[in-house]
Formats: sequence, C-alpha cells, structure tokens
Amino acid sequence: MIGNFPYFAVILLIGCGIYILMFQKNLIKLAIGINLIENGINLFLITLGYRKGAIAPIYTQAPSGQAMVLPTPQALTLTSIVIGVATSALILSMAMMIYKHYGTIEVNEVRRLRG
Amino acid sequence: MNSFVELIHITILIITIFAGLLAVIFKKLLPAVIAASAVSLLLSLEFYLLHAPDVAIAEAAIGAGLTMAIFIFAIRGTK
Amino acid sequence: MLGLLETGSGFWSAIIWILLVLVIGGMVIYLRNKGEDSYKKNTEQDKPFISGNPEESKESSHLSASHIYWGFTEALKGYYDPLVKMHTGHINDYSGWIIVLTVIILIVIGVSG
Amino acid sequence: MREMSKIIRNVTNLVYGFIIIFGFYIIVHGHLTPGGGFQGGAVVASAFAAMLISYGQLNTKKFLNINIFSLLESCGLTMFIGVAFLGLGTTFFYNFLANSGSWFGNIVIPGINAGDMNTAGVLPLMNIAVGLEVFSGLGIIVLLMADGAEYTKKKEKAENDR
Amino acid sequence: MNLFNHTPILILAVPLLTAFLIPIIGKINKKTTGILATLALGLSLIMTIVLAAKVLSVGPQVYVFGEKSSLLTLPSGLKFPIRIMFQIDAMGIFMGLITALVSFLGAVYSLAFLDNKDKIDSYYSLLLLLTVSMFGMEFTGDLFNFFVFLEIASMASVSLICYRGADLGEPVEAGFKYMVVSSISALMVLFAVGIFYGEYDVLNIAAIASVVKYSQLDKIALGILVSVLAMKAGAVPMHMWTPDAYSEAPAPITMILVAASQASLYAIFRIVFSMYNITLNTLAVGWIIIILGLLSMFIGVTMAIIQKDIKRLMAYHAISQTGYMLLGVGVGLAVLANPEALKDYGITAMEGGIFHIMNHAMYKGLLFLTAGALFFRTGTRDLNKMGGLAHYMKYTTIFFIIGAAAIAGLPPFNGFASKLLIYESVYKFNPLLSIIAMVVSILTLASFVKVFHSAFLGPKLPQFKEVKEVPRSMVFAMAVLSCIIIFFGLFPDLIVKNLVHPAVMSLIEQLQYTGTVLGGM
Amino acid sequence: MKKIIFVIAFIVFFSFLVVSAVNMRPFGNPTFSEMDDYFIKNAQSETGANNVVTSIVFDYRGFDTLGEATVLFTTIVGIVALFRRITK
Repeated sequence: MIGNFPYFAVILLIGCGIYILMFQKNLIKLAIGINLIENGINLFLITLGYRKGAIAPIYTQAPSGQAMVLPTPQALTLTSIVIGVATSALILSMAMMIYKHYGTIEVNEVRRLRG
Repeated sequence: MNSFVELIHITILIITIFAGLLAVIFKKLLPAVIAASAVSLLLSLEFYLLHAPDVAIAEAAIGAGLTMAIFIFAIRGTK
Repeated sequence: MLGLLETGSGFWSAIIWILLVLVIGGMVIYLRNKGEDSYKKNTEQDKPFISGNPEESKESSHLSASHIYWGFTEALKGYYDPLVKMHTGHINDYSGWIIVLTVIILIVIGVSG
Repeated sequence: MREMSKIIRNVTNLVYGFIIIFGFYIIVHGHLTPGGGFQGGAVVASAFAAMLISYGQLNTKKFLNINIFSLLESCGLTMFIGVAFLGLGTTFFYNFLANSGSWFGNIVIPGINAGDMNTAGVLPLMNIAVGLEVFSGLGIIVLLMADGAEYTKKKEKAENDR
Repeated sequence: MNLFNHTPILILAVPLLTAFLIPIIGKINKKTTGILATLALGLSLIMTIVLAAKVLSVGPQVYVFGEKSSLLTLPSGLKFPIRIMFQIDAMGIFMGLITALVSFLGAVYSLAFLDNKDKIDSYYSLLLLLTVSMFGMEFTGDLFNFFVFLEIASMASVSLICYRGADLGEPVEAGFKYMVVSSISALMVLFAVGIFYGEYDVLNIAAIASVVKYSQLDKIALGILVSVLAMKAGAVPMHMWTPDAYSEAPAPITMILVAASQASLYAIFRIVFSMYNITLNTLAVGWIIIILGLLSMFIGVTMAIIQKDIKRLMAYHAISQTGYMLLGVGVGLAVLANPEALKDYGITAMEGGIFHIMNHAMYKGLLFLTAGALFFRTGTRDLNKMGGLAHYMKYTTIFFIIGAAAIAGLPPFNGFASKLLIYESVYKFNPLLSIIAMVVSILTLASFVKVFHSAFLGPKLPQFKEVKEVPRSMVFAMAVLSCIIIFFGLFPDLIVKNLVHPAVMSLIEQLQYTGTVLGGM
Repeated sequence: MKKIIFVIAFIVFFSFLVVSAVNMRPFGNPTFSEMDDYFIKNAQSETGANNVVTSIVFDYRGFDTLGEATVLFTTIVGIVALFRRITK
C-alpha cells in the first residue's frame, strides 16, 4: 500500500527547495529553500535505514527478539542536521549584513558584482 | 495493524509535503518560515515513527526550535 | 640528462633552450653593436617626433586599462554582448545554471548508455 | 527585541531550569537512551532561545555572556579532540577505555539489559565534550543573531517600536 | 607509541587543535595568533613532505580511525571496511603537497598583509580550518567524510570571503552567492551518497568501486556528482561565483581558494577514475569533461580580457586555466578503455593536466599575491586608476613578470612545460582541441600584457608618491613561489617523473587504489 | 528566454529525481545490510554502549563527528567575525 511513497515525499521536498532557489527573489526565502532541501535529504537517509517490523537500535530495555533498523543512516542524519543549522545561521547572518549595507534583500538589487 | 501504521506514515508525509508547498507559495516571510518549521516538526514525528528517536530529538530541538528562532531574528533584522 | 622532459613525440629542455637563447642573443647584440655609429645621446636625435607638435605631459599620455583592447572588443561585439549579458549577478541564475548543466550531463550519460 | 509580557516571563522562569536539566540528562545518558551530545546541547540551547525571546536580549545579556560561551566552546572542542588524541597509543579515536574495567569501563553483557552508566569507555566523555560545545555554540549563534537583528534593522523603525 | 606512524592524522590534527585553541589565546594576546598559525602550518608542511616520501617509496598508505592497528582495515568476516579511513595514494599526496605549501605561504603573507586588523584571531582560525578541510577532502577514503569536509571548506571559505564584510557590502554579497551555490552542491553530494548507501550499503570509496554496477541510479549519482563538483571547481557555465568570490576575498585567501577549488577538481577525478573507472562509458563522460574544459578555457579568457578590476581579471584566468586541467584529464578519460591510445597519448595528456594543477596553484597564487601587494600599497584594485608602479615596487614587478610569463606559457617557466604536454598529446586525439588551447594561451598573454602595461608601466603618477615596497614577509612568500616556478620550469622532468607520473598511474589503475583496502579482491 | 530554459531544466531535473525514486529499492526492505548488521551485532561488545547510534556516532564514525563539531565551530567563528562591530 505504501510502496515507494516516502521517496516521492523526499523528491517533492527537494523539488520545492530547488524551485525556491531557482525562481524566488528574496534572500531569506533562499535560506528557506536550502532548509527544505536539507530536510528532504534527511528524510531520504532515514527512509533508507528503515526496516519493516524492526525496532530502534537501542538495547536498553528493548523488547527482545526483534530486528533493529539500520543505525548508520541515523548517525549520518545527525551530522547532517547540525550541518544544516550551521548553514542556515551563516546564510541568515550574511543576509542581515547585506541588508545593513545595501538596505534591501531583493535578489534583483543585490548584484553590484557582475560582468 | 500494519496497514494502519502505513496510513499514519502516508498522512504525515502528505501533510509534510503540503507544508513544504505552503513554504514555497507564501509571499510573506513569517508565514513561510512557520510553514518550513512545521515541515521540520512533522518530519521529527515521522522520524520517530521510522524508529529513529535520536534523530527525532535532534530534529525537534534544532530544526523546529532553533532554526525557527534564528529565522525570526533574521526577519526582524531585515525589516 | 637533467631537465629533459619527454612529451611522447619529442622532448623539451629548458636548459638547452636557455643556452640557445644566450647564443642567439649574443649574436644579436654583436650585430647591433656593429650598426649605425652617427647616433649620439642627449641631442635632438633621441627626442620623440610627433609631427612637429610639442610632447604631451606624461600623465595624460598613459593609456588606461579599459581602452587598451578597445578595437578587439568592438570587433567582437556580437560575441561579447550576449556573454556579458549572461553574467547577470542574480543568485537565481547561479543556481539555475547548475541545474541546467546537471540536466544536460544526465541526459548525455543516459543517452550514451 | 523587547521583553514579552509578565505571564510569558514567569512561565519561562518556571520552565527553563527544567529544560536545561533535561538537556543535561540527555547528554549524560547518551550511550544508554536516545540522545547524546548533539541532542542535549540543542535542547539546552533552545532553553536559551526561549529566555532570549521572553526577556529581550538586553536583559538576557546580564546572565548570558558571549565570552564565557566562546571559552566553553573552545574547551569542549579541545576536550573532544584531546580524548581522540589520547587514543593515539593505538590510533586516533581509539576507544581505549571500553571494557578496560576502569572509568566507564564496565564490561556489558551483550543483549538486552537495563543499562549501566559506567560503560562505553570514551563515549560518555565525548558526549559531554560535544554537549558543552554544542550548547555554547548554538547559544553564541542565538545571542549574536539577536544582537545582529537590532544592529542591522532600520534605526527609526526601532524608535517607533519603543 | 610511534608518532611516525601517525603522520596522516597529525597533518590534520595539529592545525585543527591550533584552530580550536586560537580563540582562547586570542583573548590573551592577539599578536601571537598569527605566528602560532604559521608554526602549525609549517609543521604540517614538514609532515606532508615526510608522508610524501613514504607514499612515493613504499606505496599507498592507509590509516584507520579507532582500529587496534592502523593497517587493519577489514573486520573479520566482512568484505568491506566499516570504519572511516584515510587512503593516501600518490594523487592524494600530490594534492596534499600543494595544499600544505600554499596555505603555509598564505599564512606567512597574512602576517604583514592583515597586520592590526580587528578580530585577527578569527581570521587565523578560519585559515587553519580551511586548510584542514582541504587536507581532509584529499586524504579521505570515505564518501560521507568527504561531504563533511566539503561542508567545512565551504563554511570556512565563505567566512573568509566576507571577512571584510563588517565594513563593506560587496564581500558579503560575494560570500552569500558562494554560500548558496556551495550549499546546493554539498546537499547534492549528500543525495548521491544516500543513493550509494541505499544501493550497496557501503560508504567507503574503494568498497563502492568494487561493487558499482553503472545501473540507472549510479548514472544519476555520477551525473550529479560530476556537475556539482565541476561547479565547485569553477567550470563554465557555473563559474559566476568565481570572480565574485576571488576578487572580494583578501589576497592570501584567494590563493588558498584556488587550491580549495582544485580539491573539488581532485574529487571529480577520484570519483570518475577510482570509483567508476571503466564501468562507465568512458567516451561519453570523457567528452563531457573535455567540453566543460573547452568552454571554461575559452569563455574564461575572453571574459578576462574586458575586465577592469585586477583580481576579477585574474579570477577569470583561474577559470580558463581550470579548463586546461579538465581538457588534459578528459582526454585521458576518453581513451581509458583503449589501451593502445592510452599508452600512446592518454597518459601524457593526463600528466599534462595533473602537472598543470600544481603549476596553476603556484603561478596563480603568485599573481594573486602580487595583486594583493598592489592593493596593500595603493588601496585600489581598479586598473584604470593604477599606473607607473614599477618605479616604486621593484620586487613586486619582477614577481609579476615571472607569474605572467608562467601563466601565458612562455618558456622557460613551468606553465610552458605542462601546456606543452597537453598540446602535443591532445593534438593526437583531436587537432582542433589543441589549436583552441593554443589560441587561449595567446589570449592569456594578451590580457596580462594589458595588466602589466596599465599597472606597472607608464610615468610616475602623483597620487602614488608615498608608495613603497611591501613588507618583508610578503616579499618572502612571493619569492618562494617564484623560485618554485623557476625550478619547475628548469627541471620539469624531475617533477613529472617523481610526482606526477605516480599520481596518474594511481588514477588509471583502479586496483592500486582499491587493492590497498580490500586486499586485491 | 532564459526563464523558459530554466523552467524546462527544472522539470527535466525533477523527472530525473522521479526516475531515481522509482528505481530505488523498495521502502522498508534493505537489499544489502551487511555493514549495519555488523554494527548491531558487535557494537555492544566492542564499545560497551547500549545505544548503537551513539557508538557509531562517536566510535565507528568518530571522525565524522569531529568534522561536524568543526562545522559548527567554523560557523560561529565566521559569524563572530562578521558581526565584530557589535561584539566589541
């Protein structure tokens, strides 16, 4: 019934993010787009690690005799979440500094460097 | 039983996608940020259902809490 | 021999090249020194002759950078205009070109099998 | 950012201590229950964010100091890489304490058990180091961005709000 | 505990530890941070040379994290490694040498260039972190670890690009643009990592190489990886961030950024050669890389001619020189499945391309440093406002002439040696490509004649009366690079035989890379 | 003109993503899981931690975690340098 539906959720989130990055014209919106791609890829990794009818990979007071989901993607996702918040923080502080110097956060006007 | 869990998965994912689309189409920044934060929150729920409690805690605290806070600071700083 | 670079179809050696340059340069200097001896320094001979007009001041005679290849860019206007126009400075374009190129590469890889 | 109404401040007063304690619990029990340095650090930092939002950054600066945070952050990172260096007798990041019988070195019976704090070798140490680094680091980010929001926004607008 | 066995990790760990300690030390004394960073980078340069000697004499080195012995790679009963490891072969150490040298000289140059700036401790910390991330990208044998280091590299370079952003708007704009594109690239790399993980359940590059099948998903992953990493390397038409970032960063950082983008180039080669090798359609992917190279060469150089900002001009040249590397290696890849052609000219073409990486790092670094020296004394980067500086800055002029001659491929400098290798071998593959490469070389010379004329020649200008030669540490950094350029130009065979040829062979022969980990499976 | 190219590219890129989603192995049934089975089986005895994820994060892939902490540190140093006019 569920089929490959989670993967489609992943690519829809990535698609939303890339759409924002390609067509929307506000610096903070761009940060939101990157955040969405990030979330999509996190979901992708966790989905890869899921195993039907398995439990979380923690031995403390676990029900016995059941398979566990794959733990590696969870470790990778933890890394990628922290990297994601770091990226957002840096991008947003740069957007604030751009506003300080330029007085705008519209993409059309933030282009003194060209040619 | 099994199909019930799958139904919950599908529902959460559909709401997540819907929130993601809202984050795209909202022109105002604050609603867009809140929609993006809702995506994070729902994903954290989905992570829990996928048996990844470690990631769920991290996503709830960082993705939904802190990221939204810094986005709101940034929106205040660019007004 | 040291400094001998095999290129598959021949070789290149900077040291031999330098020796050759030294030899040829020596010959050129020798020939030059044998040349015209009526030239004298600090006379009318070494002043620039600009069709009888007085020499301009040195500051205004310096050609600034944007004028150096004026003719070149003017001749290739049809090439340069769209090229410069492509460098818009929009961030959307930056990310857009990445997607465009990714798509092209994916199509080429997919078609070629 | 100005401070919020008195209700919100009181609720924050009540809650944020518990949030911080819960964060440290998550950090310390990282090798037994879901959680660890990152998650716990993030929870503690979100308590700081709540405080910042309800009290305004001018008041918050009285009890949260960026200099101390940056010191803590460097300490945490140095401790983390230091623990990794200590494994250099065999290789970098070698877990030299596990199953050794000394600190955090109790041998666990493989399989499901109730959990013993005194296991896992260097992992609890690394959890604490990373937790220290993450909560102070995210704290710096939140504090600096709140300051930056005041710094970069238009000045006359800020006057109107007051 | 034999520290000699741990050189691979100490190369990274020493600058990393210094970077973590610098914020604490900076609170006590700001002046010492620069010297400390230089010392750490010098130490890691020495260790890199030691490791290079070991790799070139003994063979590829493997360093496993957290295993009982640093040589034990496979846990019992498994076919592939589970831990993160460093796999350092000749190609990796070749890039490592470039990184170590360039960042050490950058730190030395910064001592005078950024004297008395505020928050100088942050600057040195970020410089060390950028260096560490480049080492990590070049040494690592794990795909996810590569992503992490890619992320550190982009964060550190963005922070350094907008280091002047507290007072000026343009650096922040450049940093923002670079951040957006490098986030996309890093996330796409992570997507590809996810694809590999989902398909094969391995993350080690050598282990993936042993199981990769070139299925539909592998093709998508390959396309994404090649395109986003080519973007990080600055290939046309995704080069637009390059002039922005290179021109707005402080000069020593620009020099290191060149090496950082070459680390991405290295990653393309690593993925195409070591991971896929002949399972992929070599002709198609080879032509993709060749065409990217041609576009980069031609558009880069033609855009450079019309620039007025000296560092922007040099940045466009960096794009065009990247094209040469892509061209050389692309030709090698196109004939990879054809042993005769590979032996006839493929290996030579790759030698040219790989040798050009090192040469480019050296002369482009030198040129950016001279541009920085001009900026340091005159306070402007606009070529229209400069003139007659040769009267005041004798050493800088000499260094500029050496660098410009090297980039234009004039004999006897090093640019000529690598370009000659590329011309001759590419001519056998397709004469047209070789001719375009030569035309580009001529245009390069033309645009540097323009810079030389407008910045250094001409009469003394009144506004530059106070200008004098730059401080000693800056001259030292430029002089070292000039000496290296001249040495490489005079004895190119030493470098090609001892460093470049092993690097090329370790790329072409996949087993040399995977065999060290998987034991010849 | 450029916008049309971008729209087409976006659509084609999205369709490639759809292709990859269709070709992905079925949800919930990993084809290969040797590495993870090794972790689940041996993590407890090798590192002594009950939480397998933590033992991967800090032991088997500890170097990644160091890199991740470094990313956070890099960002903070960068932001401090960017906002240096305020913090003085």
